[in-house]
Amino acid sequence: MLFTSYGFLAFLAAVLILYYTLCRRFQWQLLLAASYLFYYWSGPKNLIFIMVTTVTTYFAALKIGHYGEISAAYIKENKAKLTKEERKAYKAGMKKLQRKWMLACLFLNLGILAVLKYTNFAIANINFFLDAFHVGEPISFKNMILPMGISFYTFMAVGYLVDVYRGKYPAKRGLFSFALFISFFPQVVQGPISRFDDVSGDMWADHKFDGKAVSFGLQRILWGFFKKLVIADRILTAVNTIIHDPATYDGIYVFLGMMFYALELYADFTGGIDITIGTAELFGIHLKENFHRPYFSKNIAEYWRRWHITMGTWFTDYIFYPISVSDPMLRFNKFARRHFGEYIGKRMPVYTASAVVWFATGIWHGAAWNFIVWGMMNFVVLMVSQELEPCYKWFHKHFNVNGTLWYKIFQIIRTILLMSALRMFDCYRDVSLTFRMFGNMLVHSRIPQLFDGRFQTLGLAAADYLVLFIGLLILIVTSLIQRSGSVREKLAAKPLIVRFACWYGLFLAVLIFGAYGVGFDSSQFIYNQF
Amino acid sequence: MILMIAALSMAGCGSNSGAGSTTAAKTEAVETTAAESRQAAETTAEASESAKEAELTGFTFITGDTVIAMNADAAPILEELGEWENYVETTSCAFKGLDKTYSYPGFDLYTYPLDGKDNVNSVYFVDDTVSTPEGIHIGSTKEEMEAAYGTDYEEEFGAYTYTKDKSKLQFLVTDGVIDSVEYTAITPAA
Amino acid sequence: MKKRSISVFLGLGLVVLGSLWLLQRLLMPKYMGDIVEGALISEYYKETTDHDVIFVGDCEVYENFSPITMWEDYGITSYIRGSAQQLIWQSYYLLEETLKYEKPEAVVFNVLSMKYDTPQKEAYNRMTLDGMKWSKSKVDDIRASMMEDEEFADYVFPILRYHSRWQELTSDDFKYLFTKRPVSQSGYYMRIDVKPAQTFPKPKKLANYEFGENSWKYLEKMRELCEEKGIQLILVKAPSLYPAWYDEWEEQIKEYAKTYELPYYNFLELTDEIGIDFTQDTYDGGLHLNLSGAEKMGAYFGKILRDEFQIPDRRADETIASAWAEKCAAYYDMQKRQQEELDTYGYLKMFNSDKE
Amino acid sequence: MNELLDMLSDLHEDVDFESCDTLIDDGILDSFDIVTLITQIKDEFDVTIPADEIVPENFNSAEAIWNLIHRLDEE
Repeated sequence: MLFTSYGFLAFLAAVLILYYTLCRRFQWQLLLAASYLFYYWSGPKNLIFIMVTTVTTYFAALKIGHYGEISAAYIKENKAKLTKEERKAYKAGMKKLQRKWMLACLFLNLGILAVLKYTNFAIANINFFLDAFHVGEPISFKNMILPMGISFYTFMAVGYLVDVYRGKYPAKRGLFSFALFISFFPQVVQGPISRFDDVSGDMWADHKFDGKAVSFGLQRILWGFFKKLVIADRILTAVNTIIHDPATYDGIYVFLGMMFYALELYADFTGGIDITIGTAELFGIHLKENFHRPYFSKNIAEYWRRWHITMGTWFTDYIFYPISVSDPMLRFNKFARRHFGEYIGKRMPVYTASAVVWFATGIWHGAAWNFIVWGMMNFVVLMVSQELEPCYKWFHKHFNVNGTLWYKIFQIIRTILLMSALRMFDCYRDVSLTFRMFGNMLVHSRIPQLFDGRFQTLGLAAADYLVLFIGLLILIVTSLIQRSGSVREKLAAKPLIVRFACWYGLFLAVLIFGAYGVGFDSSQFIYNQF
Repeated sequence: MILMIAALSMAGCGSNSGAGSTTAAKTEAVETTAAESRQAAETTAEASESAKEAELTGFTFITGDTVIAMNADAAPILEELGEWENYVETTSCAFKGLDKTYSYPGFDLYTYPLDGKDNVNSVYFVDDTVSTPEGIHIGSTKEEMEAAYGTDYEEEFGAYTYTKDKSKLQFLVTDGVIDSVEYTAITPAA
Repeated sequence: MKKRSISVFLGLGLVVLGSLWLLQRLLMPKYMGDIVEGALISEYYKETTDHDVIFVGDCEVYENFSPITMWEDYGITSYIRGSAQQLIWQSYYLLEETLKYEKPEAVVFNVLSMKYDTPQKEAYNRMTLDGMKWSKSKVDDIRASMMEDEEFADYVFPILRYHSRWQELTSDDFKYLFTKRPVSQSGYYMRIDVKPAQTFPKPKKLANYEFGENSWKYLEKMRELCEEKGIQLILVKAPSLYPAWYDEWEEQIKEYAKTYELPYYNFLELTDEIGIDFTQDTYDGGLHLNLSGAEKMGAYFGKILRDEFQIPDRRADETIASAWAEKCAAYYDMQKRQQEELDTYGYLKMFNSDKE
Repeated sequence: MNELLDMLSDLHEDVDFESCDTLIDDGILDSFDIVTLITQIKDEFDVTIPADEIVPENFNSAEAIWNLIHRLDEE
């Protein structure tokens, strides 16, 4: 069920009322029931997968935690008797046991994800080679069901499991309460990829109705709807027109599509997350922020610390660090430095690790080459800017621009352009086509092309552009206000009439300018003449 | 367009599911399988060839050297076909713009209005003097039909309907013999 | 303090509701321009006097029968609850609703809509349903009429459906914000222009000529409803040359009428008797009659209603007579306006404002 | 301690590592720096810092890092 459907709003209202009235005593149980109902609507079959992940992770974690306790206790008792070496040895032994369980569980759950998500991708590639060498019959695609949010909840489960293994926190007791962590309905659709220790404080606690929290939640949701319905879904028409007909829309239209998509993606994704976080707030549960005004980043590295944060940190904590500080990597590092010299050698482990991370990031976004290439391109850009660091330093030294407003703005625009350009892989969904269009954009873009009539065929009316423009302004202004803290807090301090004007205005904007419902469907052309 | 529909059907309830589709760079709402992304690439390719090409991916009726594709702009086709035997305008209640029917020897050509243009809505055989490019005409047998178009049809009350891209081709069969042949467009309005 | 804050919130609540209500009115289509059919349904509620005959059905009723003529010739009071592509269940529920307001002697149903077994077009649904006042009938009607992509909420709060019309708002939307101008004469949609009938293409063969289950179900319901209320149900097929009325359909209706002893008139077969001249009496080439055609129909059918079904002559009744006097005035006024437009432009500007 | 401070200032000479105790929180040290640091610590002190020790608390200040090294060395 979509967040932007009447169904969801009704569902949410019902759950919310029960939460603070009838089910006051069983709040988290209610949320669990609601989450499973919500998940059931996405397809009854899907339930099996999320249940398997939940159960296996739960018990594996318990087992691992159990061994941890045993070993800790044993060490404590025999602290006196044992020498340092013996203690080390014993610990290592226990760790091995724990690792066995962890790996088994990881293998199973990541296995499920891989099979469901990547089988067809693998087949497609195998077929490609079969075809290339004219051997054998192409394998037919399997129609895999892809359970809603599987990449998200699997990652959450993995994070939890590894943390328990690392002894970051004890394993959760109570299968059902753990099931809620994995399936919590606001975040199961599109993240954020919550960490157990971030939400465990709120999730099972008893929440009494808090007017402020609830109204803040509603405000956040409304803001999300504004971004999604008024901006994202409106500009979507133009984006699709452009990217689905590259032949017609070349030159400057490629650039236009690129920028439109940057706006659409931002509004859609952050809007969705706003709805998610706001919904959770309604229940007194605080999820981690997933964005930190990403389009104000001054370089790619910073951008990736501020965009889809929970995913970035997940990859850093559970892939980048483990790889880059693993023994083989450290040995490889020594080796590299001996053979390629300090300079390269020092970088080898870091770069290898991040290459892996970006490959994973790419394929996580979608089982297709365009996403993989997209990931690797991100890696390249990051490496290059890392290597150019000295040049920047030199530049900043000799031209005293660093920190000046205009230079900041320049950096911000540069970053936005760079990221938008990379995202063309996501737009055109085809590597070679993307490169073609990118080249085309660089070579053939001419301003006059905007006035050659094609612009009118993008599917948006002048009024739409006006709405988009104003919407964009509102986005920018709020982001700027945000720099110095929560906008909602600031507004809450204002007199009632101001607050009312703002929120009711926003509500009306969504209601009227939102791109939803039959009325918006352009195929309903019969209404154009009334 | 095609992708949007795909996305809509993918994401289920609600009317804005299309939004999900382009935002793969972030969400599960769209997990493109290789199959999809390839098909996507193809459709884009097709579209890029030329609009006409795209139309021709459906069933087309050919008379003389005039090619009639469903949903195609009627103007040039009428130009080529030249003088008609009969012309009729029909309005549906409370709807501006006219459905038009042009009768030619052997078949009627129906058009529907969209954005100020008339597009081909259907071609209906009125006698056995005309036949489809695949050689099926009124009087052909069901076997001949299946030989020409295969058995991938929907059958209801002796109406055999083949669907290809944005076009349908329907044969009415009574006791093994075809007594009606009709091309129809799957219109954006419907 | 407490009191004050409460009153403040009440105030704001009123502001919200008021503004939403106003916005909704503003954004809903008014159907006051070239396409007035959407305004037909709601006009019924302005009626001051009861009717002895109620028509239900699509354009084949509201463009083919002139109630005014039936009044002038026979003193028959009738009203046409017709709407664009009115489907049979919509006819049924409209009738059900109408019977809450009055109890006519006879109900006339035009059988063409038997051919539609499923909802056809969202736009037509809206034209029939938006005009209805809220009642159980309307709820059931909506339920029966919705297409897959429609939401019930869109009917409860039409603003959800029409919100994007802010781009298309015209002066009409403000002009008719609160009160609409009448567009029909007792539900009759008047056209005085003439376009001779065309020769229509050979009707397409159908795979299945059987009317659908749903259609039959609602015809049954309609018949039963009339029976229990002691109302005479009359089936008719208006003399429209297109869309085609197949013999196979004719047979099924005849059969049904025979089984339940319902009167059924197929005016397509009576056109000579009625005196309809398809070079003169149609305004769109034979799909619908124009005024002169509709008056001939009125005269002919009125006679049947009087002679066969003893529909009384109400001209003696003061209140009714005065009410109908107004109706007649409006009727002739409309005729005059159309005549003027016809003389000045050569076509009816009021229905073709965009035509040069 | 001094070797450590040298390592750090190799990464960012413009930071005063003696006093600063928000190296992670303020994003002064990014993941690259941390990994470079860990590899160097491995060489210099022969102490392996496992991934699960990479948490802000352990890297926010030179002192924190120093303590970490010692703790791991103890075990």
